[in-house]
Amino acid sequence: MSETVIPYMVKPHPVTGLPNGKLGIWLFLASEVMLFGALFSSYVLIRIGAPHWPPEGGLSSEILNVPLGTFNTAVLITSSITMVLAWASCKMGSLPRFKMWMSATVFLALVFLVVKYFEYSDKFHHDHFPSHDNFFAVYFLLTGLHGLHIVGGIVVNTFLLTAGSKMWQTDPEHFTNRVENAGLYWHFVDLVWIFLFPSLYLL
Amino acid sequence: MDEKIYGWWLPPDVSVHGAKIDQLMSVLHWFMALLFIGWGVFFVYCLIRFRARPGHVAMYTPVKGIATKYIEGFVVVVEILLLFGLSTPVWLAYKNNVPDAAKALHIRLVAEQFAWNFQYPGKDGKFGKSDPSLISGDNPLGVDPEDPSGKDDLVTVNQLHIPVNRPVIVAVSSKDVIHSFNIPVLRVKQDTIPGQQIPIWFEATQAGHFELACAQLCGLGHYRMRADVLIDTPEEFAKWAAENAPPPQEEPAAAAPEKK
Amino acid sequence: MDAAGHEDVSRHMGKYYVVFVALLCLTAVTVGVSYLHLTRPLAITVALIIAAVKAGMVAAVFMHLISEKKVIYAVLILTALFFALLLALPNLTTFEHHSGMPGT
Amino acid sequence: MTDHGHHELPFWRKYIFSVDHKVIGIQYAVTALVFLFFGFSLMMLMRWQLAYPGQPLPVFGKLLGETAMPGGVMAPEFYNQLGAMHGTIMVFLGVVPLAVGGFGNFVVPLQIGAPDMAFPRLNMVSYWVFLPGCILMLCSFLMPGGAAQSGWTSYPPLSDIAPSGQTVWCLAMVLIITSSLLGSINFIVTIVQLRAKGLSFWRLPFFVHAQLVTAFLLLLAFPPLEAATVMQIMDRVAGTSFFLPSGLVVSGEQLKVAGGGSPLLWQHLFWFLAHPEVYVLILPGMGIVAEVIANNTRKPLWGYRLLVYSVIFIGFMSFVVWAHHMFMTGMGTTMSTFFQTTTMIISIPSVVILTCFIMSLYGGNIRFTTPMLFATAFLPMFAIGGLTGLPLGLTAADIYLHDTFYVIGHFHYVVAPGTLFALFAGVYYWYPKATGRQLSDKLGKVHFWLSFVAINLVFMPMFFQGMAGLSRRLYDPTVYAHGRGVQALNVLISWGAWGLAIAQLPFIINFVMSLRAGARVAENPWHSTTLEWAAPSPPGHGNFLTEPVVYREPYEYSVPGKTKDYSPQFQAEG
Repeated sequence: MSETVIPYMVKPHPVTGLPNGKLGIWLFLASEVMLFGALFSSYVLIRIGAPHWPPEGGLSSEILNVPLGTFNTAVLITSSITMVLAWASCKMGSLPRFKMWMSATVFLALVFLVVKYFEYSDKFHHDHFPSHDNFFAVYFLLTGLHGLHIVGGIVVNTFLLTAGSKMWQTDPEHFTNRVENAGLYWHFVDLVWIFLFPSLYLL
Repeated sequence: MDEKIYGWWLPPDVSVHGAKIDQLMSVLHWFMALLFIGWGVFFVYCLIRFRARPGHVAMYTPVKGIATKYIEGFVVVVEILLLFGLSTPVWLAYKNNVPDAAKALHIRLVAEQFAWNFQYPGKDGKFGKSDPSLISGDNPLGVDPEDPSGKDDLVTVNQLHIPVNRPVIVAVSSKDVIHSFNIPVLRVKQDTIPGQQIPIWFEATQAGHFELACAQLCGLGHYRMRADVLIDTPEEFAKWAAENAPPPQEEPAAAAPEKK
Repeated sequence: MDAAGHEDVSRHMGKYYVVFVALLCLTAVTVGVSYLHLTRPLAITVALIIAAVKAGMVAAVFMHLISEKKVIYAVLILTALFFALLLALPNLTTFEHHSGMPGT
Repeated sequence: MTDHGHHELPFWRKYIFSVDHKVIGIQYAVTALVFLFFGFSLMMLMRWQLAYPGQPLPVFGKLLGETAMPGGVMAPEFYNQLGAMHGTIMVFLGVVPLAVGGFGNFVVPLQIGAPDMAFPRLNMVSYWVFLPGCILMLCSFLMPGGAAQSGWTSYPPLSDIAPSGQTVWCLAMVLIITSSLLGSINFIVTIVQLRAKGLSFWRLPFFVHAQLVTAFLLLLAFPPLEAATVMQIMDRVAGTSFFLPSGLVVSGEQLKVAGGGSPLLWQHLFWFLAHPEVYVLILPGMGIVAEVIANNTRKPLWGYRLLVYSVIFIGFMSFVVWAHHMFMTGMGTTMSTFFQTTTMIISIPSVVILTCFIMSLYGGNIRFTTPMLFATAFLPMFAIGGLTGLPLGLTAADIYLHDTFYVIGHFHYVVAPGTLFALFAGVYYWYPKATGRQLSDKLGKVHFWLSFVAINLVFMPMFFQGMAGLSRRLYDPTVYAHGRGVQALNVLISWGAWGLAIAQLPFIINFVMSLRAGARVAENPWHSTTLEWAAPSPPGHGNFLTEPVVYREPYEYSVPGKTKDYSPQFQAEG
């Protein structure tokens, strides 16, 4: 840690009322909104431009496995609530409860990835690679990048669960802020999936 | 090539719609020169008058900016005038009034990496269907041989013949990458986007031999993607069309220049 | 949520569970609606409204945007504006009917 | 770097993986300067081919190998590689890192009285994501088929079917974009959260306002290009066709891709970034010019609030003008009129800013130090750059001028004598603060006058080439009659460009020599008023010896009734 003490790392700024980390994570989420905005804009543009969608006929809900997608949505929503409970446990000063809920969140995230693995391998099995047509290209692009963000979330949450939790002894409030920021990121990833699921699977 | 000595300003304009563009360009550049010289004089004046010298002290209280408000107001007003008075009408007039389809000569252009393929409809006035799968060395546009209306179509490479004083509509497209159909003297520029057919129209007012230069980077041959633009008198155009029409297969093709 | 004390957080616990259940129900609803095979524009609007409601709940309750500071609202409104522009302008430009000849 | 504060930090932690914003700022600045000179030399090679098409390059021709320069004569694809890499390196690896990474990192925390950036480790990470991005970008040259060669704009389908150097370009861009993204978060949080006591929003120096708006542009405009670059990588590697329409036939055979994509989608996403990007290039430059003008006219800036409102308004408008780069792609009349109108609107704040700067000269006591020379020259040069944007912004005139050398003249006047002169002013102005030693004023003036003359020799003739209708990016302009008509100008421009390279020698010598031989300076050599001059030169770890407190506006010069002609923000009384 550098010797210089940066003000408002933990205590909120008197005027803005925010610790640095929270403003930082919200700015990061703003840039993520623009990233997924570009992806959705491209999806809309390619879809309107296509003579018919999906290009090879049929319905998106026939090509993509809607029940599995619905299950995945439920998994992510559940991981959102466990994330909030993990943060609440920190607020209420109980590290063990935090560890329980956070492991649940990480577990659910892994379940989500495993389900994605099955979906992807099923498509590869049917020779539906991204190059097959633009429907699959957009599907793999959007869910792929979203999946990468899930992996990023898992890495951060696992860190907070393991090495990061040592900070609980020295500076619990700083640790709680970190959990809150990780939570904000995680809810955002869930929020993106809430839009991804209907637009890809159902429409 | 009509070797023209290119002076400091625009090359001569041989199109109907070009005059308006040149007028906009000169008004714009006079406005820019006026602003730049006005600014420049005041700028140099300030540098000289307020340079540091013994006994000279800077003014703390800012000088009232009445003059600047008027100048900026003037700039805003002129820009609005330029925008809605000159540029938008010229653009809308050019883009919206499509020449009368019957009177105009239709040409289909398919640009490719490093050549321009022009297709003329021939006497029947109809283009033969074309399909990318049929494209080959001697059939650059992939015109369907069985299609009757394609029989008399005339395909030229890197040579654009257009009649003078007659509107021409060119549907520009591309086979591979983005090129740009650009004839400076006709004040015409249109990116050729693969997968799209974009119409561009113009009317030449003067016969001559000019050139077409690709204006969008399209690979290592971009610099030599040149075509000759020959603006012919109606007789020359008819003679050229007759001479180069494809050999008639069954019915003898009368060599009369096509009249709509 | 600033450094609220222990009791303040527990008061909100109930709300989290309510939102959790609501999200699951809305997911079921949106899937259910998709089986009705509505006409395309109607299906899109319904699905987007449901998704927006769900997203709103996640943002407001889980991400505590209900009681957030002004600076965050400013950043988010700015981002929402440019998000809308990014969605609208490319599509408006690409699909505006070209003046002139058909078949373009 | 004298280091009284650093206890026993090992060398690699203090200089290589440092978390001190000043060390990181210098790392960015030096990397950027090296890349600016490298990008410049790529252009000098191109100028040979443009001035003497097809003739072998005397000395360097042999060194670059047979594929690039067969028999010393430049191959067309190598010319395209040089063009694409010149643009990419100068913008993404040169000006942005120098303006935002170098000056932003070094000066902003000092100017707001902060001990360091809000997230020091994130700051270090963003440099160490940026550097591999640069090295990866250079590796693009080593790929079979050469470097990226579809222009710095990389329009598909050309970029989708280009050799493998383009994929490396995309990967390098992803790294550079991620670095800028992380950096912008750091800047915004630092400026919002870590301002010194008494430093309200309206007491911030204009340089900090410019950097704040620039950080928001980077934060919100870069991600769409990151998405587009990922899509291009998938197009090139995974065989998708986001940007490839159906029925493409490339060199005779049908392209075996699914098709259905739209080449214009890339242009929309690219220019959605690239227009805010060009404001990212100019705004820090405007910030530096404001600082230097205020300091050297010894009077407050004229219309400080007007300047801040204008810079914020530019920030907003820069997100809705991008399609003026696409007027010729067959846009409909409604949208082209919309973008033409927004482009005219965005020219107003630039006029306001320029007017405020010129009015700041009025009533001053102007000292023509080297930074002031560069800042003063910025004004007319940026005026030419801005004014020549008008014909390009109006669709009717753009029909003729689009993609000609007029465009090259326009944006180079804004970037070269505009931004680069402002950045040179910044280097001369803050070099004493960064190193504790003064750059030689004599060498500085030589550098200025040589560069000023040479730079106008290079870019002014381009307007006339553009008027003649000469298209840009042509390997050999003499293929065309209008090219032959203005070929003499090409020779003039090339000699101007090589002269401009020689004009940089005094700067390089001055920069390196003054590290040891420059005159030592105290905290405030320029008698300036902003906070960075309260810290020692060079500032140690933690920047300020005592916590700075701000008492007044940023540019309180020549306050009547005061003994000194400057009243620094950090001093209680005059």
